[in-house]
Amino acid sequence: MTFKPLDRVGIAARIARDIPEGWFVNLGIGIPTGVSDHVPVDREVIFHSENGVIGAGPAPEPDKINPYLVNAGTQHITLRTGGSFVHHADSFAIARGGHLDLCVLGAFEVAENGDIANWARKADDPTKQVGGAMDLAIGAKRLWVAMEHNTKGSGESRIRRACSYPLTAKGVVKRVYTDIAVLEVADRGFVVLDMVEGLTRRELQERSEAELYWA
Amino acid sequence: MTFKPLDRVGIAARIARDIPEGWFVNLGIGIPTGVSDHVPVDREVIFHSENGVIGAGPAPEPDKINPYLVNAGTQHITLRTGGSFVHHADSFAIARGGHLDLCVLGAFEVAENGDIANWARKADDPTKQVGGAMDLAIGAKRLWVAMEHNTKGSGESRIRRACSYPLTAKGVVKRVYTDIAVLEVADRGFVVLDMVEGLTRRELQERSEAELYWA
Amino acid sequence: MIDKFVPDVAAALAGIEDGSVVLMPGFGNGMPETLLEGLIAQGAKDLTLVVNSGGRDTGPTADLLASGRVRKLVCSFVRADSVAGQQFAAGKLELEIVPQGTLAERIRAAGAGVQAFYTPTGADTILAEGRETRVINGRNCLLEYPIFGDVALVDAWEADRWGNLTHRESARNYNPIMAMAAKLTVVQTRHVVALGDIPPANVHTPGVFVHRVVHIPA
Amino acid sequence: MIDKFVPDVAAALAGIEDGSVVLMPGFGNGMPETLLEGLIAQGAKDLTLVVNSGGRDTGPTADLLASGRVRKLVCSFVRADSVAGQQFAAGKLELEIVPQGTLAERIRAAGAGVQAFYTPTGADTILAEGRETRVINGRNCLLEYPIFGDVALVDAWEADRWGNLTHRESARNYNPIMAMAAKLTVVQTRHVVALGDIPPANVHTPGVFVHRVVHIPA
Repeated sequence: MTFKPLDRVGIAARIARDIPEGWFVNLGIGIPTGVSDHVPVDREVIFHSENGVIGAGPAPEPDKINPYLVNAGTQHITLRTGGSFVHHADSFAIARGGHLDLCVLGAFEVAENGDIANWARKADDPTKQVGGAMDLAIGAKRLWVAMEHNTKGSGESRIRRACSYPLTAKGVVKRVYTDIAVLEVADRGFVVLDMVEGLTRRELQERSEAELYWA
Repeated sequence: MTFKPLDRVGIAARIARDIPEGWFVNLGIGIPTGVSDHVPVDREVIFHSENGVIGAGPAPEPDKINPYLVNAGTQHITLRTGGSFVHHADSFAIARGGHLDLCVLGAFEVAENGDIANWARKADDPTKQVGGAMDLAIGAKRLWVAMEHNTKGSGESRIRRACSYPLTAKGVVKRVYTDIAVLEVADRGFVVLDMVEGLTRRELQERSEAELYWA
Repeated sequence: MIDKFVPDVAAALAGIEDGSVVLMPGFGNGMPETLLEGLIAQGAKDLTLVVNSGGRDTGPTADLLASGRVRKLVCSFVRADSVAGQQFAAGKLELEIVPQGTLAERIRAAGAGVQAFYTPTGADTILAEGRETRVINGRNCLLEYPIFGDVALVDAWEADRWGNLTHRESARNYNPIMAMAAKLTVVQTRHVVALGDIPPANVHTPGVFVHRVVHIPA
Repeated sequence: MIDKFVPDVAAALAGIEDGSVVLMPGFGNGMPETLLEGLIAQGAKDLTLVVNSGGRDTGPTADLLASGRVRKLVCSFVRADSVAGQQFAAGKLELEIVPQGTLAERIRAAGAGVQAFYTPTGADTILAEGRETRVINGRNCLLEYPIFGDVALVDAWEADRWGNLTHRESARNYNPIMAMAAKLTVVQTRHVVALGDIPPANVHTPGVFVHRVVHIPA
């Protein structure tokens, strides 16, 4: 193998490249949270946080923390000039009402029909961490997923013909950014838009349970 | 006849007597609009207007009209200290969500089961003035009606066994204030709480199509 | 740099197509009158107009109706002797009468992604005839669907380049919820302010709901 | 004269009964911690607690859960290793997991008189098993019912004697909608202000939704 997978920061940076100025974007917890760090400050992208923050900015200097201002991961943030605050129902009206140009979520698995599984590993998972993922998944104009292409331990593919974990939503993922490729979810299935340098088509297919197509 | 019916202002004043401090009240167009003029300023009653005004105050001096501030009848008003503004959906959330202690509406007819008809005289009435009446009627904690006991021309009773006009809402009226009496809508029907001086029970029953009971 | 300001009313209304559903706020005030005049000039026809009231004999709603380009009126209130009332009586205008709170809630539902809801308002009335109902907690309820706009014409007091808005007093009325409910939300604002001038906790309509803004000073 | 201020937490929480549904805001901040401590002291049991998250090992939600007086938890998020997660695993706590936006919308529906609504959120997931669904405009939707509170415990930055409130930055979160949705809405406020000090256009939670206010300076 002569290719080098992206690390989590690298995936976030790769996603940031594809977000144009003016988009209104929600970033999920995990890899997606890092995306905003890689959007240049002179490219105005407005970040939404489920807890009612419109225009979330970067973390404050440690001596300038505002305890009343956190993001959906309850991390301290700042507010961009032009940002505003709404209550929780209005905040989810933004998410569910189709007002987000983009939502980026982490996931366990994505299927070739756009299904996403990102909140539980089995139906009776003792962890019940649905949060706002189901709302964001059905509501955003575009749903992109950021995740490693394969599981850490057994190397199983997260790019599936069908999800094996409980679904977050059906048929909603438009694009997947992994550590080795960028895949579009099209009518026929996963279409490869980009791969890391040095990776071959065959190697990418070997790492993917679903069949891949090339653009 | 030795009794004197109340005029429209008199009905409004009679209603105002029964509104305690602290109530949150919506007043419909017509007789009800006048109720607020008869609540003493030292008795804090908060008036709601459907167009998003909480704490509506009296009409301004002619030289102090604010063109951005009207009530549900689009009359210029003032705002009481402590009042606030919300948008139309939040305003009707107040009305429909059970947050009004009282709504006072005008009506064509009220039935002994609490039905109210106040928006059209027949199903194909060319006038389609439903406005917010149906929302207020189903939503307020208490619905009182202010109207003349009998129609002007033929003297027909507006106090009915059943409404003959299209309904605004079913089974919602709690009390009726007319020019000659105050009636409670109880399980058994209309119960007379008050009459104008000089009116006999028999005279009141003669003017009422529905059967009356005495408290 | 995000800048939602457009130079004039024509640019603000460019592309509005025949057959559009137009959401128009206003309740005694807060109506985007300049945009409404612009819509008449713009020429789109076969419109569905969603507005609180059918209006009186004169005024901007009457002018738009008189132009003959409104096919259907959705509102809570029509006077028989108004332009709308006369057009309806003459069979020239389709009319959907909606209780005012249901109208506001259906518009908000469109903006909030609610696909339908049950309300007791209007159940057991002639407005419920032939409609789907359900008894919930002992109350008869009507099933109501969202009202999605192709265009919302919105009035504001202040606007910044992200489209954050404030509205004056009761001129707020339908403006924030109609802004939420349309594919294209066009704003006329009395004042232009710098980004950040509106305090973040006191934005009445966030820019996320706004697409174009035109400055109409008075 | 309307005056919703009460002298202390005990007076604020007087009368809360066993079996109550308690709405509690908070999302990293904006949680009414003093009232929550007061609720533990007050002693009501067999409670249903509606809150965004089941919380962590420590903190006020964990304390209330550890007191054993919560029968059922309605929330969007529970960690397996939290007090809530452990009580659930041990069969000591009933759990209703609700997607966060649906949770907010169900609370708002209770306040707004919406008797039920359809949403695509959660349809086609295990949360939809055995539930009523309907396809609307080609999308599978779940029928959701309002969450009515017997009590809402609310956090505010400023309050006046009518109960008008402001909230700080993202500490607003569930506070305004939970205030709408309960029979008894009790507020702890950092600051007391005179009637009229909060600009009428910038009240975040109008006093109509508020019943009792207690001043907790810090």
